[in-house]
Amino acid sequence: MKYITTIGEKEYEVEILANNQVSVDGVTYHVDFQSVSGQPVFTMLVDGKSYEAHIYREEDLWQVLLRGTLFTARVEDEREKRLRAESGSQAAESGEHILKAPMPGLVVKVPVEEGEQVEKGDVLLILESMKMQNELKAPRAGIVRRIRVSEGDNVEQREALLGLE
Amino acid sequence: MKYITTIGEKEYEVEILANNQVSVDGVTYHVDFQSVSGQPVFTMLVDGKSYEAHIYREEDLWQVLLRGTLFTARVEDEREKRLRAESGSQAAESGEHILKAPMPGLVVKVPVEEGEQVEKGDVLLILESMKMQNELKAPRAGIVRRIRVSEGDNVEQREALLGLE
Amino acid sequence: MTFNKVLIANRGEIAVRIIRACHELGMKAVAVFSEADRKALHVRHADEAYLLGPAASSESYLRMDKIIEIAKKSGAGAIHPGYGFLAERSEFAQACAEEELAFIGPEPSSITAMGDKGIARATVTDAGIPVVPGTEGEGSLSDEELLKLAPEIGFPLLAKATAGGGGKGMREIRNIEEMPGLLNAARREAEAAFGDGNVYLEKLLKNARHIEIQILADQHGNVIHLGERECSIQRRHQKLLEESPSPFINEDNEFRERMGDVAVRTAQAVGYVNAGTIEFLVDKEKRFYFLEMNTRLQVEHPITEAVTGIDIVKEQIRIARGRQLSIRQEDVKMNGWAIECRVNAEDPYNDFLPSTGFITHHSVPTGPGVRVDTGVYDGFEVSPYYDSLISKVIVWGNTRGQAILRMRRALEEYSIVGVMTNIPFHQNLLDQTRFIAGQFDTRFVEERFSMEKAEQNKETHPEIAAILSTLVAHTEFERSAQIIQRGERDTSNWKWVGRWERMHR
Amino acid sequence: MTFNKVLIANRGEIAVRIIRACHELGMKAVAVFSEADRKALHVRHADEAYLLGPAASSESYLRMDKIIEIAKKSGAGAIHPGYGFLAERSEFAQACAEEELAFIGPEPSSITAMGDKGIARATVTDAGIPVVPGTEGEGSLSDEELLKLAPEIGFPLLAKATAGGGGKGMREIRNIEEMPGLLNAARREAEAAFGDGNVYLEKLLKNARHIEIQILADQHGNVIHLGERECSIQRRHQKLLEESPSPFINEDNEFRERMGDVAVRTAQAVGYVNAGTIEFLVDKEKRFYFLEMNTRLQVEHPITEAVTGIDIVKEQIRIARGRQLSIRQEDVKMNGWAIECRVNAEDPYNDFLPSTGFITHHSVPTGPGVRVDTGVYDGFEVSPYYDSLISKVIVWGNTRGQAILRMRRALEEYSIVGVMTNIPFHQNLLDQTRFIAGQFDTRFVEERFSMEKAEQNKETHPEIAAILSTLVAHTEFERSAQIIQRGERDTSNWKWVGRWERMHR
Repeated sequence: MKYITTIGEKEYEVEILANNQVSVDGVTYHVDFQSVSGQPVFTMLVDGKSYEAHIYREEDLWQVLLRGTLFTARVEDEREKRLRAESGSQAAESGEHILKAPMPGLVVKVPVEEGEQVEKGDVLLILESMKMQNELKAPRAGIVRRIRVSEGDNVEQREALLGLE
Repeated sequence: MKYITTIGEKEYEVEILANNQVSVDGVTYHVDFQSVSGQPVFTMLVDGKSYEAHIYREEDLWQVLLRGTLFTARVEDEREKRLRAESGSQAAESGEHILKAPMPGLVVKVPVEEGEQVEKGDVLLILESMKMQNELKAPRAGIVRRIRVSEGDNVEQREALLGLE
Repeated sequence: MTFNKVLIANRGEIAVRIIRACHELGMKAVAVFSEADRKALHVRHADEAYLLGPAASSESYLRMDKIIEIAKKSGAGAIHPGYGFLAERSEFAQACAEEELAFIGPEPSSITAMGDKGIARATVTDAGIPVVPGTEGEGSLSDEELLKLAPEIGFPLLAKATAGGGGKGMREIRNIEEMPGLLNAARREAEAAFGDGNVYLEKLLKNARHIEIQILADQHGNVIHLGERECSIQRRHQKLLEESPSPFINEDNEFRERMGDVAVRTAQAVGYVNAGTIEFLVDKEKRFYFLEMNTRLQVEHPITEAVTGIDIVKEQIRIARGRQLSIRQEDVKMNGWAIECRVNAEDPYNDFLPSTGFITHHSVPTGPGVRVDTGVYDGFEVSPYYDSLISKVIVWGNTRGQAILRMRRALEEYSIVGVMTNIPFHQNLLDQTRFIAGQFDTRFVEERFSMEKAEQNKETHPEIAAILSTLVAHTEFERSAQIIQRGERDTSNWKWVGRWERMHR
Repeated sequence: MTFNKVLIANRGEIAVRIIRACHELGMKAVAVFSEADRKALHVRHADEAYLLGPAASSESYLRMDKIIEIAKKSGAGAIHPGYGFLAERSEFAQACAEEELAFIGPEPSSITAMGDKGIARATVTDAGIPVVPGTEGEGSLSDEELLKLAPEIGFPLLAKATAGGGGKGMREIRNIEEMPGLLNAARREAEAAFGDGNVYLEKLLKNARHIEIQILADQHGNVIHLGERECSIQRRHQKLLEESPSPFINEDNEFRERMGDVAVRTAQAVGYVNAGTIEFLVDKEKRFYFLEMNTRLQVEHPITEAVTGIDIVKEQIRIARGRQLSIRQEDVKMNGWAIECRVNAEDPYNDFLPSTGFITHHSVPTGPGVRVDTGVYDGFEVSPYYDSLISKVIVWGNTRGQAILRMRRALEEYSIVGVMTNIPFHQNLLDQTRFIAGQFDTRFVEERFSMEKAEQNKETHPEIAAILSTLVAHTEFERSAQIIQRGERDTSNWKWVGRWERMHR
């Protein structure tokens, strides 16, 4: 089975072969890959080197925490990649980014208004949780659309807060 | 629901009442009983006192490890208890005790023979496991019957080894 | 006072820490808990435990009346407040005294004297102790008055909440123009956090370190100090990593003694009893200025325990029982080096936003020289109601270098699944040349550190991550294909459950 | 020799311990493992890991050839043997030397000299060191010869395997009549355990203590000792609990130095290099006799680390690299008190029979002064192939009393589910008056202790156990009733899986 796995800007062609072998960009490795007691903790021996990682799914991406570094990986087969590439080129321009609550909390402030132009890094909302005031910032420039919460609202984790167009 | 719970020689009449109340031999306690993250670890508050215990089932008995002491409890409703009392009085006399392997291992010696009279505490079998020679002793006096293993046999955990009549 | 049962008016790791001290002294420990904490470790480890109320602190851990009532009912003779919550509320200490419960902490008057930052600064100034130049001890000043005083002190300045702590109601002011707006913001935040909108001004020292001195004082007039802790590694005025000794002081015992003497005098100036900490700002020229006094046990107390061998919590209890200190100043020896990393449920890759959820897996580092203080375990929920501290990893080594190496291996062993943690932040920090060289001030993390920059020069293994993610994705894909196939054929629920179990074993 | 990568020829807690030392020295660690140990902690923590073979030790951890081959292949420059397995096989040390791999232990000649108990006794006697009277150094004696010598030494006697260790091939002989039979049994056991049926006789000392001295020796002729460990708490010659210092020696520094000097001389008599331990029997009159020397790291080394602050494994590696010892004798200070409890997978309520199975839950005690060394974790299988040691709990306290109290609270916190452990044994032992008073000898556990007796005088809570067991039984009963009901109605597998998950969350 052949996959294209993207980490950051770099694409890796990963092929899963028989007999515990995996090839990455044409180089073949002997891999002993095991889940540790059913947890998202994995141990892998690659040609004798021992690695341990925590691997979680986050929507259609994989988060790999390996030796203190977090990698975000997209794993696709060739068909999936082609499909995404075709649809993605349009979506990137017109897509609305939905800001979601990363944790449950209390909305203490919404310093932006609908229709307002914001820059990357501008504070869109302040959420109080775990005795902290947490600033949720714009991941990119855009125009604020559909603010769905007001100051004083309690929100759930992953609740949609506002859109950025 | 009313139960008769036997620990050692002592019987407790335990009744589970409404509103987190339990009565033991007529005395009522307020009980907050919780399993900790799905493990056989339990936390219980009894009138404010905090207890933590590991509780396992072993055949028809419950093993309760509480503050460093192991209790073996039999929990029955009245019907069960009556039935057991009736059948038990005969069984106790004629019953054959089956010695089972407490762990997997290698039979290194069977120092008894079929038909031999043994006393409580006599060594019936030596089982090697975890780099130790473990002596399995007679839990009571009796006559050895049906030795099912020989020296050099590998046995599984709980495998029947011999009978004691 | 004599007592053999202690109520701990707190939760989390510090409640567990105090229960341990009680048990090691052969005393009973009474826990209190909110509805969210029924299965928390402090409830499970205590001898007795009583419900306070709903999850919100105001309805549980801040309910003085209920806590005192439970203490009386359970026969506890003393209350340990831990840190946070009621620890620095003089009215709570007062209420304990009135109910003849030993408060394991200072007298209410000491808490009051140090609680108002303005009064505290005036008090220690009177005792001849240097403070950072500012509007100390002038009571509640209006914006107008502050604007007038500001140029006299000189910019940059810090506006700080009079009732404050923990970075709340604090603003940096660079010039007179931005001052009115920032004062306004600071007052609003202070009002929200402490119910008191008063602020004062303090000169912002450049390249300063935050170094604090642990003191112990008994009821018989003995006051000693246990050396310093270096706490300059902060982010938004929240400490993240502490060490003892300070690499800035290190072998300069004469300087250590000078700071220690001043700390002891500060405690004496307010008739202090029990454990406390005097925080100083120290500039490059080794001038030091009183910042504030924390009239309670601190999060970072274990590093002092590691280098001195003194159990601070046990000493606190001894002191509250009226005993003499078990050590004299000349017996206090700092041996080796200790570092503490605060492990918080927050995402260092996403602006340190807090992370909540169930901890499905918690495997702590162990072995030589490693201590972990925590209140969580497998299956525990990190809720949004309380602070984000999951645990503290404390290591001891013969030298600072050995302690750093040991901390690295401990963090590498530490495995927490279910919430994001700042462990990668600590790992990156411990790799920084300037950190290793001990060259940092309180602005280091905010001004000179970023996760991205730190990971640029690190040997990482993206191709291994690619293999891992692909294998997990592949396994998931194969499994779901299989489940669909099986689901079509299989009708028995029981078989299903069995399979599910095997899969997740 | 210079090396930066170490192969650890062992498994379990000691392999993990050694990996930690390597990492804290900035060195790479190479693990080897049997098929049963693929997911063991030492494999997971190592930088590299290679399969040796099937589970049985003879096909894996005892395969010298494979281990050396892996060392060469992986570029490891040194091998640490841990304890057990190949640690005291001089031919392994020799093979390492021939392949130019540093053996982190003594020279082959020292292992040989101390490995044959008869030769060892002769060697130290020549150096003027007292040994327990017996047939020392007379080579292989026949039954006839032993029967003739026995009355000269005097009964009671111990027959011990010449190649022995760990209580195997050992028999107590009370009189000449039972001697032939017991000799026979001892020879048979020795033959089975060590492939050598030779035994020797030793006088059985009454009321003796087992006290041992840790030594360190570098390649430059420096030999120091790190004080003693008290190891009299044994069962069938297996140590269960150790402490340092010994309550029998305690403040008698002059006696400690005398034993230490003899230990150093013993090491010097065989040109010893690296870490080793000299075991003594000590009688009531403080006469002490050489028992044997363990030419390796010992299970109980952490208690010495706790009181001296010296990392013995790091020192071992330093020594093997040709460095000088980092401490001099006069710098060794014993500070406070340390106790170790060995936590074994065995059932103290059933004649200490070993217990195997999956550890479904493993929550270790933490907090001040507590160290846990272990190789297990949630989901790990305790297999019948290897020894039953799950972990070691080591505590440090200012005094012996504080250490005992701390150990009690640590054991109370310790939670292991899935296999039976001897934790209740330790808890009962720590409550014994004679133990607390420090009045015990090597026969204490077998002759003066029983779980039943210990629990007679203990405050237990049978009525609480009754409530708990009834509630669990009741819940099970209700649940199974519910499952049957639901099973009738419910046809969707997916809902089932969801429910099962929720139930087991």
